[in-house]
Amino acid sequence: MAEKRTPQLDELEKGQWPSFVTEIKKAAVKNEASKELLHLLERSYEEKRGHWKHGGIVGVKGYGGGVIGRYTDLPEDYPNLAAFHTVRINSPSGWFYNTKSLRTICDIWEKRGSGLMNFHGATGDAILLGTTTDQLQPIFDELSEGGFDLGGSGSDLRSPSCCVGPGRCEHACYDTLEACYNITNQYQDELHRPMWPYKFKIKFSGCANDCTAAIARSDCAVIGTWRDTLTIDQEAVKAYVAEGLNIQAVVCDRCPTKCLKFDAETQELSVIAEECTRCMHCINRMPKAIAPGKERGATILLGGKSTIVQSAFMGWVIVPFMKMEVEDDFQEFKDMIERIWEWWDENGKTRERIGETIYRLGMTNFLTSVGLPAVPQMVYRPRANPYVFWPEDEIKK
Amino acid sequence: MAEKRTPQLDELEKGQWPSFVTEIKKAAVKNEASKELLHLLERSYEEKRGHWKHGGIVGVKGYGGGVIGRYTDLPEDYPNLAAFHTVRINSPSGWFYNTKSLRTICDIWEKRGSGLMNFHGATGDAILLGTTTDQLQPIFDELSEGGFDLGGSGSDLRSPSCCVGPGRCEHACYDTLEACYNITNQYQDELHRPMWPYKFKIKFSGCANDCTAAIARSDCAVIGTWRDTLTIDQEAVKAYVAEGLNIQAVVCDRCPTKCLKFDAETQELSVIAEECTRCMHCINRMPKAIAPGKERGATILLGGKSTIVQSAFMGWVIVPFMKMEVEDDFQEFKDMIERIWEWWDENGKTRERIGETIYRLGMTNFLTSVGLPAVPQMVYRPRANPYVFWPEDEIKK
Amino acid sequence: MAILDQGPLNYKEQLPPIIKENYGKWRYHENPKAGVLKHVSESGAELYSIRVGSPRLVSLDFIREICNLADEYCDGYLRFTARHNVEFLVSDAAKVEPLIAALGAKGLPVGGTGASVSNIVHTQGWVHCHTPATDASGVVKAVMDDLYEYFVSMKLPAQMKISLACCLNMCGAAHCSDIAIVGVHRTPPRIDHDKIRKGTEIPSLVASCPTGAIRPNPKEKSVVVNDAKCMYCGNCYTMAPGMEIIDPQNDGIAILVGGKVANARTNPMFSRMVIPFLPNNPPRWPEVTDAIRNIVETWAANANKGEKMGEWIERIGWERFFSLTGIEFSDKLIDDFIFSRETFRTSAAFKY
Amino acid sequence: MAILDQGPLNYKEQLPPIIKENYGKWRYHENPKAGVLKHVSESGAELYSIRVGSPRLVSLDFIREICNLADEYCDGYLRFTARHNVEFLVSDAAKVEPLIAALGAKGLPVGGTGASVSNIVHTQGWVHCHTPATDASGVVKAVMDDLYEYFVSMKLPAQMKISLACCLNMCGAAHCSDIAIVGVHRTPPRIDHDKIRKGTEIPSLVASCPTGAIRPNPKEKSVVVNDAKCMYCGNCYTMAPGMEIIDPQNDGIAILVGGKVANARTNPMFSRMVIPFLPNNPPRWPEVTDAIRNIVETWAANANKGEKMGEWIERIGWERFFSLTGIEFSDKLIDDFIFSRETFRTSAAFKY
Repeated sequence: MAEKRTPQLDELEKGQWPSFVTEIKKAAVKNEASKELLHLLERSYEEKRGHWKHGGIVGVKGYGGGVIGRYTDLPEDYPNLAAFHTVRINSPSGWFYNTKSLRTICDIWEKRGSGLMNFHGATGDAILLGTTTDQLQPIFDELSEGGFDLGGSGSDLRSPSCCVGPGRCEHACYDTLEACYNITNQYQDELHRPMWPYKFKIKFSGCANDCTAAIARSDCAVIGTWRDTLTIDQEAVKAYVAEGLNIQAVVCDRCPTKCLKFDAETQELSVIAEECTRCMHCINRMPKAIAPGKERGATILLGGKSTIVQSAFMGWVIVPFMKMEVEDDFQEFKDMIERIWEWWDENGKTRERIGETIYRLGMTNFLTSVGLPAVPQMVYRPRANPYVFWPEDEIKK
Repeated sequence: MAEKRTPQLDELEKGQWPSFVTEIKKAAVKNEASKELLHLLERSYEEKRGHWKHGGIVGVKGYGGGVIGRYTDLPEDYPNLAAFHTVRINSPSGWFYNTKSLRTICDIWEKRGSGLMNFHGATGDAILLGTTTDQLQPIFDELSEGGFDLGGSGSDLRSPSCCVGPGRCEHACYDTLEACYNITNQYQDELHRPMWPYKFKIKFSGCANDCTAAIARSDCAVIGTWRDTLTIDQEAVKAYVAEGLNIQAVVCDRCPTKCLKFDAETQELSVIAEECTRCMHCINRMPKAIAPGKERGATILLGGKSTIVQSAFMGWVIVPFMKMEVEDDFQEFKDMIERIWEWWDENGKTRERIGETIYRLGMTNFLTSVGLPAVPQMVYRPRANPYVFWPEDEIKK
Repeated sequence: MAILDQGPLNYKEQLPPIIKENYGKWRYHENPKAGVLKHVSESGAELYSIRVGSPRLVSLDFIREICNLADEYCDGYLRFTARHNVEFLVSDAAKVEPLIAALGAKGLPVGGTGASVSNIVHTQGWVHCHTPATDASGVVKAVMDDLYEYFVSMKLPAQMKISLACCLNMCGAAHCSDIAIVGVHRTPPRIDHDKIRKGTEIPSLVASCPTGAIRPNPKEKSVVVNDAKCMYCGNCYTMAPGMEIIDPQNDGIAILVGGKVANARTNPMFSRMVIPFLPNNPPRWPEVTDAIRNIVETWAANANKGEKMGEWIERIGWERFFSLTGIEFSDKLIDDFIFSRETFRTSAAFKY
Repeated sequence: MAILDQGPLNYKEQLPPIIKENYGKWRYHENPKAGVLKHVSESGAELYSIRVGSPRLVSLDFIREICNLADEYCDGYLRFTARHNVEFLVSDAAKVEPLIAALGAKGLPVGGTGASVSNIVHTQGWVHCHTPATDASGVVKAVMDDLYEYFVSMKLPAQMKISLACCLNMCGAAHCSDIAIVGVHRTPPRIDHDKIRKGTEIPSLVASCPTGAIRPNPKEKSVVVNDAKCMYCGNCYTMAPGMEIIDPQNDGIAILVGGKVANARTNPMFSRMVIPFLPNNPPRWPEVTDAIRNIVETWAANANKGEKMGEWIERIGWERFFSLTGIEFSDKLIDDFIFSRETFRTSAAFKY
C-alpha cells in the first residue's frame, strides 16, 4: 500500500495529553494492519463515519465467547483490515500486574496481532485489538500457556471486575480481590459459554464510594458496607482539629442525615448510630479518625445497565447486608446469584437485561421466585398506587 | 315498609364527631326514600357490600351532564330507591353562600328529593342525593329560577372551583373567585355538553399553599405566584422578634433554598431574590412581615389526576408565569386552554385524561402543537436518556 | 323552563359586607385558637372565621340549622371549605364566643385549623356509589371520632389532611394526602357473560384494562380475564357492569401516607402505601382506626414542629418509618406498575 | 492446546511485596499532590501510587515502556485503574520524585487524583466499532488536551468523571458521569431489504424497537419503519446490518451532565441531557471542547468545595444551571420516553 498522508490525525498528535494517534503510528511501524488502520481512520475523519461491519462468528475451540469478529467494509482498499478481530483477556483482580505478565501478553501480540491494545476495555478485560481469524486459536493457546484466560462476550457472564480493595484501600469492607477471583473461577462455564438472555456483569466495590461504578455499570453490584456503626478515634479527631479542619462545616453539616455531632468544646465527634446511612462522606474526609464498623459485608444491588433499550437503570438493593467471607467461599452470594440466574434464564426475553426482566414482571414476582425477603431497604419509598397483586392463598374462598 | 332496626348504623350515632347516620335519620322522618336508604345501608353494613347499580342515562333538557342516574340492585325490597339519582349544582366561587341561597336549595329539595345532600361533592358541586327520574326536570327548572345552574358530569368540563382568594386571604396573587366565575361562565357549553375524551377539571388556588389541592386534583391547576421578589416589612420583622419568634430556626433554616438571611444583630431579614422559589414557607410563618411580590399572576400546571388508569399524576408546569387579569377578561388563559382542549380533543383516546395523553404522545408533541415554549421550569431535571426526536427541518438532507 | 347556561350563582352576591369592603385588602391572619381564624384588613377591619366539622352527608335540617346560626351571628353569610367544613364569617368580635357556645350546644365541633387534623375529604361509599370496596361515611365517622381530640386542638406537629376514596377511582383524590384510606378489591372480576353481551362494547372493555388482562372471548361474544395479570383496579367494572368485582369477603381498605399538595418547603408528594389491606369491619372499622392512630401518634411523637407527615418520613427515611411505627413491610408495598423504577432504592446508603 | 476455564491470572502473584505484607492493614491515605496517593499501613509501611494518564488505546511499545519504568522504580509492579489510568506502585519514598521526572520526560501526565478531572472512560469509536455515531479516542484526546490543566492539578471543587460513549449502546456506561459525551444518530435507519432478507430474523428485529416503530413488510420479506416513531437509538442496527443508521451528515454528539455513582452524601444520579446535539467536527471537535469547558468552569466558579457537578446542580436547581451556563433549553431536553413522568416539575416552586 502506498504511503498516504494523515493530516487530520496528525493534528491529534499535538497537545499535552498522550496521543492514541502516536500509539497507532508506533504500531504501524511494525505492523501492516496497524498502518492501514491509521489510514482507514483518517478516511473516517474525512467522511465522518466508521468503516467497520457487524462481527461475524469467529472463536476459539471450546468457548462461545471471548473473541469478537470485526471486518472493515472497505476490504479492497484495506486488505489487512479485512479481518481485524478483538481478543478479550480476563484481567487479574484489581488490574494488578507484574511486568512479566504484561510482557508475556506483548510478546504474543507482537507476533500474532496488530500490536494495538486497550488497557482496558469498558468491562475491564485487557483488549487485543486487531488480528486475523487464523491467529485466534494460536493466540489463545499461547495466552493459555502463559496463564491467561479469555474474558466474556455475548450473552454470558462478562468478566467480573473489582476495586483495589484490601490491596491498597483502608475502606475495603470485604476482600474484593479475592471475591472477584473466586467467583470468576467458580463461573468459568457461564463466562465462556453464552447461554443466557443477554449479558450479565458483576462488579465488586469495597465500599460505598464505589470506585468500579458497580451501581451503574453492572447487573449485580456488590458494594462493601457494615452492619454496626462507625469506628471513631477521638485522638485522631483532635489531630484533625489541630491541623485546622473545620469538622462542623466540612463533615457534620454535609452529612446527609445529620447524624454526626461535633462538640467544639471537648473536640469529640459522636454518631447517632441508627441515623447513619454509611454513605462514606465522613470517612472520606477524615480517614485517619473515622473507619467503617466491625461487622462488615456487602450490599447487593441488581439491575444496573445503560440506556439501550428500556432506559438506563441503576442497580437497586436486593440484599441490604450480606456477609462476604473468604472462609465460607462466598457461599451465600453464590447461592443467591445462581437462583437469580435460574429465574432470569427462565423468564428473560432475548437481549433483555435482568433489570428489564424484573421491571417487566415486577419485583414481587422476582423476590418471591428467588426467595429474597422484602425489606424497606429495597425501596426509596413504597408504591404510590394501590395496584397490589394478591396471591390466591391470602384470599378467602 | 315495616320498621326495621339499624343496630350497626346506630353505633355510628355515638362518638363526638357529627354523625351522617343522624342526618339520614333526620331525612328519613320526612322522606320515605331516605328511610329506605337507612335500611339499605344497614344491609350493606351486614353484607359488607354496596347495593347500587351502574347509572342509566337520565338528564334534563338541553344538557348532557349535571345529573347522574343511580338505581339500587334491590328495587323489590327498596322500591323507593329504584331510582335515586344525583343532581349536581355548580356552587358559587369559594363556596360562599348567603342563607337565602341555601334555603332556596333546601326548599326545592324538600319538595322534590330525599332531603339528603353533600356540601360539597369531591369536585366542589353541591350535591342533591337521591331523587326520581320524573323530578329531575322540575328540580332543574326550579333551581334555574332560583339563579342556580347544574355542574358538570361525564366527559366534559367539570365545575371549576377555587380557594377563598382575595375574599379572605392576604396571600391571593390573583382574583381566584372572579377567575373561577368568569371562566366557568365562558365555558358553559363545555361544562354542560360532554364532548371530550374524558373529564377535565380546573382549580384555582391563589398561592402555592394550594388550598384547593389543584396540583393533585385538577387537570389544569392555576396557582397564584409572583414574578419579582418577596416584600419584606422590616418593622414587622422586628415585631416578630419581640414576640419571641426564632426567625433563624423557624423561617431561615427551613427555607428550601436557604435564600433568606436573618441578621441577628440588626434584626433585618433579607432575601437573595434569584434563589427564592416562592414556596410560601416564610410567608406562612410571618404573614405580617413577608408578602408576595408586586408582579403577580399564576403558574399553570397540567395533567393532575388520580390513580385510574395509568397511575396518579400531579400537574406539571406548562407556563411558569401567566398574568391573570380581570381587566383583560383572563384572555391569555382562555386562549391557552382552548388550544389545549383542541389538541386533546384531536389526540386523546376515550377515557384518557389529558395527562395520560401527553405522557403517551410526549411533551414535545404537546408543547409544539399548542404553541407553548419549552423552558427549564417545566421539568425537575432534563431527560436521562438521549432518545430525542428530531424534526425533519432540523436535519440535513 | 330552565334557563340554559346561566352559570353558577354570582359569588359577589354571596359575600358578606365585610368581605366586599375589604376584598383584596387583607393584610394578615392569625389563628387565635383551634377553629378560629382572625383576618385583619388594611382598613383595620377584623373578620373571624369559625370552622366547624360537618359530616358532609347532611340533611335539609342541618343546612337550615347552620343557616339559622349564620343569620343570628353572621348577618346571614357562611361558606364551606374545600375539605367540607362549614365556616361562619363573623364580623363582630363580640359574637365569636357566643357562636362557639351555640355550636357546642348543637354538638358541632369547632376546629380543623392549623396544626390539627382537618375534616376528611371522602367519597360516597355504600351510601350511594356503584363501585365501592368499602363504605366512606362510616369509616370517616369512626376515624374522626377516634381523632376528635386532634380536630378540636392544634397539638400536632403540622396540619394533617386525611382523605378516603371508596375504590381506586379515588374520586376523593386521596393520592396526595397525609393519610389516605382507600377501598381496595382483591379478587379478579367475575364475568357475567349475559350482561357483557347486552350492550358492552368489547374493544373498549378490553382497552380499559391497564395490564392487558382482558381479552375478547369470541365464542361467548364476551371477554376472558387472565387472573394472573389482574390487579383488581375495577376499571373494567366501571366500564361494564358484567365485570362484577365487588367481593364482600375480600374487599377492604389500604392505607397510604405522606402525601402533600402545598409547595411550601418541599415539593408536592404522592401518598405511599404502608398497609396493603385491612378488613371491612363495620360499623367501626377498629383495625383502620388503630392503624391510623398509630401512624398519627408516631408522627406526633417524632416529627419536628411544622413538619408535615411526608416531610418527616422523607427526612428520616421510609425504612425508619417502618421501624418506628412497627408496621410490617412486605413485597406488596413495592411498586410493580409503570413507574416502579423510580421507587427502587438505587443507593447503598440507607438505615435499618 | 489451550487449557479451558483456567480463569484469569491469580491476582496474588501480581501484587508487589508491600501490598502482600500489608494486605487489609491499610490505615489511611493522603493525597500529597496531584497524581500521588500515599497509603499508610498499620505496620507503618508507606506505599506511593503515582497515577498517570493513558490514551487507553496503546501500542506494545507503550506497555513495554511502562514496564521498564515499573521495573526501575517499582520492583516490576504496576496496576491500572477503572478509569484507564496507569498506577505505579512505589514502596520507596525516595523513588517518587525520580519516577515523576522520568514520566514527565516521556510526556506522560501525572494527575487525576482528588479534585481533578479523571481520565475519560470511553469506547472504540471509528477506530474499531461498527455502530458509532462519533469517534471516541479523537474526541477524548481533544477534550483532555483542553482540560489538561485540571488533570495535573486539584483545583476543581471535587472530582470530575467524564465518559464517552460513541453510540446509545453506551458501552462506556456514560449514564452516571459528571459529564457524558454521547454519540447520537438523528435520522431513521435506511432499510437495505436485500441485507434484511439475508438472515435477519424479522420477529426479533421488530421486537428490538423500543417504540414499536418497526413492522413486518411481508411483501418485501423485510420490515418497514414508521419514521415518526423512530428516535434513532440504533438498537435495530445492532441487531441487523440492513438497518443502516450511520449518517455522516447528521450524526454527532449529545452532552449529558450531573451523574454520579458514589453514595457519599447524595444518592447515585443519572446524567441528564443539556445539549442535544453538537456536530462531528474532527479532528478537534471544537464545539464539544468549548461546551465542556463552559460547563466545567461554570461549575468550578459556582459550586461549594467538595460538591460534585450533580450535587451542585441539584442544590441550585436545573433551571439555574441553564441560566448560569447560558446553555439554551429546548423541548428536546424534556423526556418523552417511559419514565418521563418523574422528570416533569410537579411543583409551583422554582427559580428563573
